[in-house]
Amino acid sequence: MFKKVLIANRGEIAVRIVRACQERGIRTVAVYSEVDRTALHVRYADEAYPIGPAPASESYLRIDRIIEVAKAAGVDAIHPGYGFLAENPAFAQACRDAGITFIGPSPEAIRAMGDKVQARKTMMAAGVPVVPGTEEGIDDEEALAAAEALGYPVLVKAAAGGGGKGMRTVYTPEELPRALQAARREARAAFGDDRIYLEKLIDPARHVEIQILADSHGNVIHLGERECSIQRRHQKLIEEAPSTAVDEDLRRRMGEVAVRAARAVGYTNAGTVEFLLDPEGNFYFLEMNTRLQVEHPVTEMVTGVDIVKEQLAIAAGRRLRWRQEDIRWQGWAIECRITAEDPFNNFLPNSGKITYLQEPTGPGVRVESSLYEGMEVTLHYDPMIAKLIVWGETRAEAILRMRRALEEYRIGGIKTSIPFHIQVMNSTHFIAGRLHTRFLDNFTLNAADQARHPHVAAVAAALIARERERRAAARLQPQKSPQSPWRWAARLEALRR
Amino acid sequence: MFKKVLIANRGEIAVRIVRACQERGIRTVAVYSEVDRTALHVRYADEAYPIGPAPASESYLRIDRIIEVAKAAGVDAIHPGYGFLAENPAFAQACRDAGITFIGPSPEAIRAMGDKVQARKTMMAAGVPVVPGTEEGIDDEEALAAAEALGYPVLVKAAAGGGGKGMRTVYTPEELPRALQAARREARAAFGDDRIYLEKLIDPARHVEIQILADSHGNVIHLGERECSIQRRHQKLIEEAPSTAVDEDLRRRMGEVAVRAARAVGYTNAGTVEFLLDPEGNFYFLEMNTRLQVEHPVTEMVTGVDIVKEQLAIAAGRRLRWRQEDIRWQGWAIECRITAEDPFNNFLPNSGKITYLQEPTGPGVRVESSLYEGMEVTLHYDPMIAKLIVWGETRAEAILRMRRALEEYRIGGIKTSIPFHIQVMNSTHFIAGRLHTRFLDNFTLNAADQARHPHVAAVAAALIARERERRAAARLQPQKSPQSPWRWAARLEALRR
Amino acid sequence: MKYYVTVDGKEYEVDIRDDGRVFLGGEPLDVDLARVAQENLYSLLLDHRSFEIAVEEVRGGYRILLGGELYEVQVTDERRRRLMQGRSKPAAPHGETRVTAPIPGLIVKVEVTVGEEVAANQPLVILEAMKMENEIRAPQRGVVRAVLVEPGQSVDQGAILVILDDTV
Amino acid sequence: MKYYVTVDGKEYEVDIRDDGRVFLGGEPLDVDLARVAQENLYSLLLDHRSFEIAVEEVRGGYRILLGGELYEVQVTDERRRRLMQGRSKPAAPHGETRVTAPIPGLIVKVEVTVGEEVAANQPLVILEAMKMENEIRAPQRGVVRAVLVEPGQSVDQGAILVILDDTV
Repeated sequence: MFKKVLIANRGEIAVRIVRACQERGIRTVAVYSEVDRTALHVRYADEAYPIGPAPASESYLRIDRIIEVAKAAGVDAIHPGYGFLAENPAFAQACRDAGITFIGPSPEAIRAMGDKVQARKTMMAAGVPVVPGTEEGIDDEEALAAAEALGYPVLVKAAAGGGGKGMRTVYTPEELPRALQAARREARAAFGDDRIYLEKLIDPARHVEIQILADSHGNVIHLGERECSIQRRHQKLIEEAPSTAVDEDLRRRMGEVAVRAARAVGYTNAGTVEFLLDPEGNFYFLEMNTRLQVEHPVTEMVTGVDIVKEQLAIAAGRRLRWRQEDIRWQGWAIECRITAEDPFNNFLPNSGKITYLQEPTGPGVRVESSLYEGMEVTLHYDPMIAKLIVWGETRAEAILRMRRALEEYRIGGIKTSIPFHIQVMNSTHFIAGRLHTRFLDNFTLNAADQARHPHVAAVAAALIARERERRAAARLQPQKSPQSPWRWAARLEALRR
Repeated sequence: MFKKVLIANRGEIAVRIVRACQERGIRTVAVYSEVDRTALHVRYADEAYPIGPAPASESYLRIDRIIEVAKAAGVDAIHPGYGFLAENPAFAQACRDAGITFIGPSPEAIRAMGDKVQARKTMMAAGVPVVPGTEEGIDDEEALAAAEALGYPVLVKAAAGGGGKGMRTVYTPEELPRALQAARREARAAFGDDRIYLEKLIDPARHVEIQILADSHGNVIHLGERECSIQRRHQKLIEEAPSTAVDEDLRRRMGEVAVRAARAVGYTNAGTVEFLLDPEGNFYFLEMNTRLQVEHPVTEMVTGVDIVKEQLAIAAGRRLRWRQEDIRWQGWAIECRITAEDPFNNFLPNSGKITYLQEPTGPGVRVESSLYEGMEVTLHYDPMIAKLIVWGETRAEAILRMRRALEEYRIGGIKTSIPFHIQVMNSTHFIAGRLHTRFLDNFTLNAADQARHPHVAAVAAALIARERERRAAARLQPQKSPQSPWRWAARLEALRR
Repeated sequence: MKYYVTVDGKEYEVDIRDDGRVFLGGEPLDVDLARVAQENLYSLLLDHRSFEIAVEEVRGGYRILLGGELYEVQVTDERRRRLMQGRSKPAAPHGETRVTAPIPGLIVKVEVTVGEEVAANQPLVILEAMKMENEIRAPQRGVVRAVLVEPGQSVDQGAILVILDDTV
Repeated sequence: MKYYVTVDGKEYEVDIRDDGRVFLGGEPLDVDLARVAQENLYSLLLDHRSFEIAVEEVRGGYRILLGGELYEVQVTDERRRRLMQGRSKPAAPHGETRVTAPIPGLIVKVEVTVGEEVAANQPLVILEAMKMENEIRAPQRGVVRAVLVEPGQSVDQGAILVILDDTV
């Protein structure tokens, strides 16, 4: 096993990987940008090295600096986390060239799945069902014709895309030119590659993905599905495992196809095969994420498998410890992504200082977070600041537990997506498990629902104003009793009852 | 199901019960002593009522006040937690008289198991093996003779006892008079009853207990064993499930005996039958705890059963949802009790303000705590301030995870038992699972081992002293750059490498 | 002392008497406010209902976090209100709508020109932030009076992007 | 400036130069200390090894929480040390051992009387705290010079219980 691992990432996932390494007795090396000097991943790692200024392009995306630190610190392996360099074949290659193990698939496998159109072709050849669509790099005229042939609605997607960037849904021919333009612009900015392609929009559809583990000895298994249909602008917000739409038979069939997809590109390590699932139970390959996913904990909670530790074992050349038939699923897990976004203002990201923090805990609750009191949330990085995951014996228990944990999660100083999640957990459609990728289109956040206690806020504000006036006065003229008189009134009241 | 439940307790267990109620949609009522006004259980509950001054005898033990609050708040049921009134039959009776459900067994069952000597007799009649011993209430002369007959070493125990109070181990006839005296004094102070009895000391022995669930329809099942051998002065410090000494056959046999013990007193709700287990696999009934145990979470983690929620369901008259054969055990769980005691100074309890708090989380980690930053830890109540529980696929993974979580647990302002737990997790005997109730007699805490980083502390102290001098100077004479020069030296150093 | 508290546009009268009694809109309340350790955290028992309150002082009031919900609250008291009475509100610039950047970001595209008539909800500017494009739309119909940004320009939160004349 | 730091009885010399370089016992170190949000929490990178440090100021130094371990640390610097040199330590009361209460509690029993000779580890007083009895034992052999408590009496932490004469 490795002696020392560098984590080329930040935030909750860097903390997650540090923990997994510590639990296997592996020393950890953190890297950090200037604004992350006191971040949790720096404080929890055994060693830490600066790699540049705040913008990711000058720090977390700098392959040269990270490799330099890896060499200086003498690490055996690098874990890329998700995002940043995780799906960059050049980074995997640079690790290989430096004689350092990249904890993930080979550069070839990343490349084969990274080009979405190429991946579609490989999958079709391997007998994996794909969504009908076009070649990559088509021009506007070709796109118009292709959309007509596929039938509206269609999806415009970036060939180099991922994470919803450069993606647009188009319902009529009139909207298409504008969408193409925007998609190209975003794709160029995000990936330096503005090639796009079209796909038929499967609608209604669920986003269901299969977690894969593949060792370097030819063994590939799957850990079942995750349901990730609750999305906003193609960004997942809530995930669960298992899916209310998947029974044992469908799980087996989707799992087999996912294993076939992984084998088709000689995949090793952990990966995820994403599918669209239509109401008839047909499923179509979307793409393969050649890395750890944000939502991996829900699979861990229902299978008992620690995916990050398995990544380490696989990268170190170990054989998988399970055959497919050893994998069992127990209970239900749900994850809510807590973001620094204002759900009542169009999910606008916001920044600021965490002035107060109390994170939920207790039975069945897992928090993956890098928050701390006094932390500055900046706009330099992804607005996801924490993940809240719960396990329940049944889906109903998991939902109730998630509600409880969300209410307990107190983050002061910035607006977060917590009120949004509370309302989803209370919505009848969610509770009934009737999910599809446009779930949020039909879901209206209710600001009035949200404000359940305005009169309490009013009373509290008046009392606090009064208390602060008194304290200010007391500083000038010290009083004998620090106890406010209305506290005593309350006591008397209680005794009288 | 109940609409509203009062929790007649404080600390982590009150928070635990509040959470379970919230997850079942039950409103919660907290009670608090004067020093607990801002405690977590008060802040997390839906309602809260004061019941008196800090000493438990004037608040948490005041049956009259608690029943009064229960009536005023209109609750259906009362959960007693553990300790305080949990095993007081008068309290269970008072609830019954007030028409409020007591979430626990009947006063009769509590009474039957509460008198330890009476319980021994009942168990013997039911065919449950017990440790050889004497009648209760013997005088010193009888005790001397009985000890001779049983053979030294013997245990002096309080008839009304529990939690190690009034208990003494005696190895020679010379020690006996002093031990009898001390045990009587403690028993009188703690229970108002100074009757004692003797038992043969089974040594070496493990403390292994079986968790029971019994509904009001005659169904009784067990959830397997907990190993609780790591004790100091008969106080459990570390518990785990399963036990390294129990195989499937022994679990079945101990479980059957425990179920028989519960049936013998018409037991309902959750309870625990404690046994001593000798190296040959013989086991002896010790006592039955007619309440929720501190260490219940380890059983929850390996069975997936939420014991507190089952207590609510059983008390509401529901049938058990499982038969014995439905209960499955998965993985391994360990609990460390975090106490406000100084392990390097004879575990002396200490009080103070929590100046800094960061609790561990992440995969497989559960914290049951009522700590918050700024909290005053007083000497009024039990020194246990939190419980840290981990789950692992194997015992080895659980130990490694516990080490990681203990290192992550940062409590500033008071001395805690965390360094003790870290050393136990690193001890070869613990890792090998070679446990017995005198484990700690042969375990020496190593203060030198503990201080792994004195030079780091030295450098940190000098830098902090310097930083504070500078800040003090800067307040008088504002400077341009807030950055300390040695920070930059470090940067340059890093770039040069 | 009477306090006038505005929450989400609704005003509440909270009367805190010197003898410690508290009235909300004239109704007596049983209240117990206790500060929890830090400066900005309180536990409130209101008729024995328990609320945890994290508070931030902001201009003219507080931002209150309560049961996972965030309230913007303005507080004034009877003294200050009397002082304010008689004064008139400052006149808002009539007929002018300033469209501002809701987050800091990079202007990717300007979709309108001065003098152009725009409908409500029509895209005015595309602002890139957090690697996503955000369309900044017209809050109401009007005529573009001024465009204050150009593509490639970085803007701070609150920067004025476009001014609309909505009287035309 | 040179700092002299005592940790668990061992002294370390930490030299912090004005140019920012730091030496421990003459050896150069690569250090980066950063304050984390609150007053009393720091992140220290020492030759790139990462340590989180929670600190409390106490008389003459700090109490430092580091990797789950608590260190009592005294700090002085060369200036102060020069000032102190030449002064002699205050003489400790010779031959007298004061046995104090390690925690607040209730005296249950006094096991010795004045003039009695006691062996090291012999129980002197039984102190009840947290509902448990604690035997307070003689730290060394000696003769009981004074007993300052009696059964039933409550004592604070640090209260003197018994004074031993260990010269006899």
